[in-house]
Amino acid sequence: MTFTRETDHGTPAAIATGKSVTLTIDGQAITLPEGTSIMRAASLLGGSIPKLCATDSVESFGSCRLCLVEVEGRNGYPASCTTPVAEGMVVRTQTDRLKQLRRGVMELYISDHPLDCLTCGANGDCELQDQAGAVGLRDVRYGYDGATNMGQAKDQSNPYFDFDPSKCIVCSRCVRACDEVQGTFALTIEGMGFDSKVSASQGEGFLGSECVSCGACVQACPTASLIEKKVVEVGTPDRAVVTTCAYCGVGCTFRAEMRGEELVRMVPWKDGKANRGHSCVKGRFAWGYAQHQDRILNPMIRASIDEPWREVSWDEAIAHTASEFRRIQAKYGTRSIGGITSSRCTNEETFLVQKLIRQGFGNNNVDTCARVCHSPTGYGLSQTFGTSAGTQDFDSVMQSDVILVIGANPTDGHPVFASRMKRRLRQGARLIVMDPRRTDLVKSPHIEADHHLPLRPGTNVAMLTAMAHVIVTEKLYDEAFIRERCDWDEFADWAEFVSQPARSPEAIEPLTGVKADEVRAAARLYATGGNGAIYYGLGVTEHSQGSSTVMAIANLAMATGNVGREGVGVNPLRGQNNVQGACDMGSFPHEFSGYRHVSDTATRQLFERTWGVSLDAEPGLRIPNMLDAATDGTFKGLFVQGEDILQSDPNTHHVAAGLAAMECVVVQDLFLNETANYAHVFLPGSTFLEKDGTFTNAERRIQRVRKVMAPLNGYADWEIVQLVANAMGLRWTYDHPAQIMDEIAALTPTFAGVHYDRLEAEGSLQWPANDAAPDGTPTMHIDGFVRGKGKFVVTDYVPTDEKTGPRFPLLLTTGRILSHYNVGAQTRRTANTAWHPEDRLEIHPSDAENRGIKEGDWVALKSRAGETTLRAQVTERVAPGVVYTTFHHPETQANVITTDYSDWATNCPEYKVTAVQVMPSNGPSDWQLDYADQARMSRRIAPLEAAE
Amino acid sequence: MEEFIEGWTARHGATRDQLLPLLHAVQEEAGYVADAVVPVIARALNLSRADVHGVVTFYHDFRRTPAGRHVVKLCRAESCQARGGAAIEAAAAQRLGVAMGETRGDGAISLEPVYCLGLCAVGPNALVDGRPVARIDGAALDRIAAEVAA
Amino acid sequence: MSDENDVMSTADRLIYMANQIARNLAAQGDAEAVASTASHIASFWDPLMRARIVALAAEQPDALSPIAAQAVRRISA
Amino acid sequence: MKIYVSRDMASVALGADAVAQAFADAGREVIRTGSRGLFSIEPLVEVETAQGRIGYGPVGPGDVAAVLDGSHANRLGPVDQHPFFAGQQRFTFARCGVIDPVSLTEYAAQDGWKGLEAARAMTPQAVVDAVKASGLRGRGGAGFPTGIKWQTVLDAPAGDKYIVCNADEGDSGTFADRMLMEGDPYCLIEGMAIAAHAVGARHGYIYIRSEYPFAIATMRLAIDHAAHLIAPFTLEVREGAGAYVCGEETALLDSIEGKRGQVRAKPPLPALKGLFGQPTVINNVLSLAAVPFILAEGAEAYAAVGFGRSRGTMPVQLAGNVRHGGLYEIGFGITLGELVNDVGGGTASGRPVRAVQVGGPLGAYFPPSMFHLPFDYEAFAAAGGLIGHAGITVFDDSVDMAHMARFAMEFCAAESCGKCTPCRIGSTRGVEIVDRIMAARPSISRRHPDESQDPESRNARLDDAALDADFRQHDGKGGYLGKALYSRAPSRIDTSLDAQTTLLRDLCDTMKYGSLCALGGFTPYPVLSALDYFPEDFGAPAPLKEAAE
Repeated sequence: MTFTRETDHGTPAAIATGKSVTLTIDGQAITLPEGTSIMRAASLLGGSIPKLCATDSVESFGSCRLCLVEVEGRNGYPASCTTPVAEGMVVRTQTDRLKQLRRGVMELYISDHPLDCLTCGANGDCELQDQAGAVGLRDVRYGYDGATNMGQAKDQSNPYFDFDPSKCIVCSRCVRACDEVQGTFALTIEGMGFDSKVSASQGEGFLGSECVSCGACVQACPTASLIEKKVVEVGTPDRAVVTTCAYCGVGCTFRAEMRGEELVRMVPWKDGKANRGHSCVKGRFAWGYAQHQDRILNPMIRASIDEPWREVSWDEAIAHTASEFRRIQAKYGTRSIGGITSSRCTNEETFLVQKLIRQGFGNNNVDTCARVCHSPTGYGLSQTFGTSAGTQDFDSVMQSDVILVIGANPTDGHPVFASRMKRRLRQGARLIVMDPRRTDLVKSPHIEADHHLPLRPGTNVAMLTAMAHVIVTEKLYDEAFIRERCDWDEFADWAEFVSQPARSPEAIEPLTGVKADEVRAAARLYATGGNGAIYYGLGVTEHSQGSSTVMAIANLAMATGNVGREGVGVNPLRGQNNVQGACDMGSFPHEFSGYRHVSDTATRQLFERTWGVSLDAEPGLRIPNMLDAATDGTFKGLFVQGEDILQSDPNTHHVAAGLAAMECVVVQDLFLNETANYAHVFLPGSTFLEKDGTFTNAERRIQRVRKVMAPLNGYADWEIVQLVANAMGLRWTYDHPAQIMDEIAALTPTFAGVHYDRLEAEGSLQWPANDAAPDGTPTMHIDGFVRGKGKFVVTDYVPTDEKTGPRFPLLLTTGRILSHYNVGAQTRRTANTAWHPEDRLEIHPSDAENRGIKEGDWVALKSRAGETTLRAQVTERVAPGVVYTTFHHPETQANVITTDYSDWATNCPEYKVTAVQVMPSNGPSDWQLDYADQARMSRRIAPLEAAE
Repeated sequence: MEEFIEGWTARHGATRDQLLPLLHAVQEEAGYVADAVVPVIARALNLSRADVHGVVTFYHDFRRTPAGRHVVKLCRAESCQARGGAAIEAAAAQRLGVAMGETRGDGAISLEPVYCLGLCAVGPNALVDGRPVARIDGAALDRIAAEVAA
Repeated sequence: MSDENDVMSTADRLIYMANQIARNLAAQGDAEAVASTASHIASFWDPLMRARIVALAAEQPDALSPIAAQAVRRISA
Repeated sequence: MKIYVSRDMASVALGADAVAQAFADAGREVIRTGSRGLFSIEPLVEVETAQGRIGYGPVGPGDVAAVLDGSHANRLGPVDQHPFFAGQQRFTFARCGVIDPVSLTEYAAQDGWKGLEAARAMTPQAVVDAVKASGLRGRGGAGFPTGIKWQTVLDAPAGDKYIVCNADEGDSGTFADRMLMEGDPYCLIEGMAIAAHAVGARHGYIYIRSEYPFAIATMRLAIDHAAHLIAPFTLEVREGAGAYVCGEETALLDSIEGKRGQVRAKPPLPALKGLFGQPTVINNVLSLAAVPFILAEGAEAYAAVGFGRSRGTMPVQLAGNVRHGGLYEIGFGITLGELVNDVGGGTASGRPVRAVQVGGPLGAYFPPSMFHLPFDYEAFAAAGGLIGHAGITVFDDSVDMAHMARFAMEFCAAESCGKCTPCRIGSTRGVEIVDRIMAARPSISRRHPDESQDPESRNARLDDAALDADFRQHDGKGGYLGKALYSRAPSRIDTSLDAQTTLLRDLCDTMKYGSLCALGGFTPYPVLSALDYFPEDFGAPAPLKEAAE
């Protein structure tokens, strides 16, 4: 792909009303939807009216006055960006008079702009430069001796972009992008008149301001005023490759803009259907880890984990891996090894890893990191609706009237989707937030939840059942929907259960700590406020009742008829880029791709025929069970691709003990992660920039990942898996991931229509995509539930066994923050550390005061599982009795604290509820110091011999 | 100031359209809108700091630093100019010992431009600590200077 | 590592898991809950785990709740 | 024997409070009224007698005895027979200066609420039809038919609708809004209540500039008093914050919403998407205050007066260097010359009138050769000017029109909201260009007013020293408007008078046709009119017609 800029039609598409008008622009007739601007109409005709303040990501503004046109029968020269088309209108966009006016305006612009184009970072990629040429400006008669806004100091505080007010033309595009697109309102125009200037918060540096560094302002800037440092350093790009972000489950599409082999910037792609041209600080800027010096580029092996690593050739590493696995299986049995697939890797890679295990290892000991995040979603939605995925696309939120957010913090975890949601909220949608913490959605500039239900961690089921109680007892349910779409008898049983007085808001108030009135009001709003949409996150799943909570959510949606159309639904916000895909690809020990149980004979036979081996009909081990089995001595070898279970899985001591008990742990990753401290073979992985494949986002959207540069480590991850497989005697011959997808499509009915040529043609597809749904499925369950009738499941509230008491009086809950991603392996290796250099413990002022803890103090955090130390942040974001931390930094190791309690149905760990004590401390615990030593020892590397 | 703002919003509401009234109230109370108060106002009305900063800096009325103990707002608009306003403006600066738009070093007085007080047939006009004064001449300036000195 | 760290033994964990499943399905009524618990274990537990819980049920007759115990009996049949 | 003394801000600025206090101290019952509107007789004291209210003015606090015994030299006789008032057609200002502005009793006694009562007996559509039939056009400047605006809001789907009164009267030379709000606030309240009934609005705002503290206080008090009479309609005053541009209706709406007072692009029209995005009637004070008369006396009575398509009366304001400055309400059609010379009595300085600026800082400067122009929207537009808010600022022959052109640009620069480029950058460049022209022009012969002038004009003297001081203050570094307004010495460009004058005209063209709102768009009017009618002040030959005179 060569470098071409995306077309900018100047103003957004009109809101559809179904009516259209016909007009004439420069003699050409065009018919388009009413409400379209003249500017957009002209652009759609292939013309181009000069513009600077208009860009189609934000509403028209009308300030630059370059886009003036003539309209027959109208006085003056209306701005084409703010003037909508009208029936029969006759517009002229290129008359001599217009040229004269535009030149006059441009002459003014340039009279207050530095004349340093040749040395400017945006030279050749500057709208001001382009438009000055377009209007034919030759002379600035005002001279350059008058007043100017030049010579102001640059703000270089943001690690990724600079702000140079001297080059600013005060078009307000950045301010409007921050307001309209991102919804943070961090920018303003300071002052008035000639002195007007863009200001971050109160005229301070961007870094210290309210700016969240999403990049929307940089994207919107028509000049070099806001420009990526990298562009200044490397130069403007000369080619671009469209690909998919490898951070969260939103799945933003980016143009990777390259100069030669060097990545200059990641630019959100306007045609990306998940992100619609928006981005967050991670995807937009935090890709520097891909070239970080910590990346391991040579394979390494060692006989035991207390030895230094020895760099070896790929051949040796692969052969060693295969022989170790075969040796272990020969000694301890077929089921003594297994593997873990990665939600970070592509569908194709994930598919190959589980294929390696099922076909090559001969067992079903495959699991994936979804185990520890959304496995209850898979179970719960499959039980109730019949499919293990969210029901909507992201666009759907723009049709929602009431949004219920449960246990999710999208402004940090799913920022690009959160911006869409906030936009809808600013348009007037109502909001209910069910979360122990006062997240930004509860109240932040320009948005405020109608109801915040700050429940005690661990009481989701009680709360949702109480909402159901209100809906049923006040007869707010949608009887027609239920009768048509669900089993009425099952509903009746469920209704009888939830109607019991013990499940009323009043009865559960002592458990949840939330006022019954507030619960009743929230339930009424959800049931009666129009299109009700539920979005939920790990605050739902990571509990001992995670699966019950998912089913309770599904029950609410069915009871109120909020399934099966735009604007409603049940939507898990997926944590990782490809967690949906990893689940779809058969990463769980009990099922093949497409969620078909291994005991299903027809399915198994299909795979056996294709793969030419007989397959195990028994479910395999889940991750915690693998670790148990390892401790017990029956499980000896593990292949871990792209996941750091030591840091991310609960009860670090348990994980460490399991890993330490194995004879061969193979880690395939970019970096020597924490798990690698216990590994015997390290296979360097490739980044998403270095390979082809697909990711599937939270809306079931399958999108292409495209190779932008050659893998630094030599191989794409799928190639490495193929090498291992073939070394183990399998005969794989994939030349390209497209062939893997063809195999997936052939073996998986919901993916039957998914092929690379279609993805190329259409950009993306949402599964199911097959003969029944040739264009994919943006909204599920439209005419009926996938399982037939929607199933109401009685969800009893079974409290967790993790209880507070005198030793551990506080409840710890965990989560993540905008600038970092999960275990932080990537984001910690970028300048994102500028925002969040360490994990901190949020504690309520009263709890802090009781313990003599002040802001910034070191505190010891202790549970029955372990102890760590970190610094305190005293805040009312958390309720009294609740503390909160993130788990991005290995120095903190928050999972030393978390316990091995887990969801009853899926063993998803109960990260969100741990009874803890917090006490003042002097610094890192002994364990942390020991661990740091051990990690240092474990990471010693003996380089490859020069001769090799 | 936090308490004042809390009390004010409790009485008048905390919607965005209360921003100008609140800024007037804060300035009335404290004499100016300190940068440090902006975050408090932003929180009170659920706005960003940037929102409030943009508004504070847009309007001539809002001060980010304290004014002098006395404030003389002298009209510079056409009708007063037609009646000798330019000369009075120069004389006022000299007589009061402070340049237009500035506060005197001793903090006694701020001389500020205003564009029309609506007393256009009797100029040149001024507001002296909020009190309207018409037909300003040398004698009037002397009286003002004496008031300020007192 | 601290000796007070509380890590369940594999046997304890299997018993805990079986009881937890049973407890969460109990609201369906005893008969239904036994069937569901048995089916859940059959669907999601690997053969060694199933064999182990059957053995544990015999070794520690009181460790399993009545529903869990019946379910385990059913899968061992 | 009641004594009437104005509480109008202009009267107070001239000492009315001390006068009123003196009468009160003398044991007299003093009624504070609005101003009658002639400021050369303020402070005006009216004494209630059997022959009517006998006026004395100007009066000082030491004049109590002379007034009470009728011997005061400034006895004016019955005030309503004074020629300045006798010639007026006071439809809107009938009560102003006559009654205690916040007395509900006096308002009711003087036909107050008659219009609202009539309106409430009519359907909303009938009210709108009456306003249409009256021919009332927006008095804020643009002259858009008020009834059509109301019709749009009436036709918008029911829901939250607002009535917004634009009382951000920032134009120099205008004070009618202020006088009405201070002198007859219920008239405005009644007009707004009628508007609310007509379009189905429940709440209204009066946005008053902060430079009008008296009007703000009076309106707030009046709203409190009248709340029960206009209910369920509710009203509140919002105080501006010193931004002239907020007189532009969309900037005003943003300001009420708590935003920077930046101009919005239109469409959408405020009538459809106005305050808080809801259908909004936004009218000037005088437009709304004309409505009670129209409803009470009938649309025909209002429309019977006027000229061409400009129907009804216009409260004209005579300001600046004028002998009889004040408010003069009269039917459209009176000529500019009649207003300046006959009503206003020429300049206060006694020197020849050289220029009048009509319509505030964005209005054109006209020489006496244009005094035949009838006061009429269309006639003024055709002559390259605008009526605006009907303020007329008179200048005598000491005025330097290049300086006034410079000031027009300077004012635009000081008050530009900064949104659109022609205004934001152009106004500053305009100042710089005029500076170059003034530096390059041959020195002009200053017209010194001699010292023995009317006492009112003793300050209306522009001597060289004052001018120089003015420029010194403006030279380059800082000044109070900062670097934005004052250029450094130009170099590298053609600074000849011809080149700079051409550039100034080109800049005016860009601003006039390119600006987003009237601030940038109309600033060229005073600049170009000064260039056209007074070229000699810009170093060019005087126009032939003046030479011929």
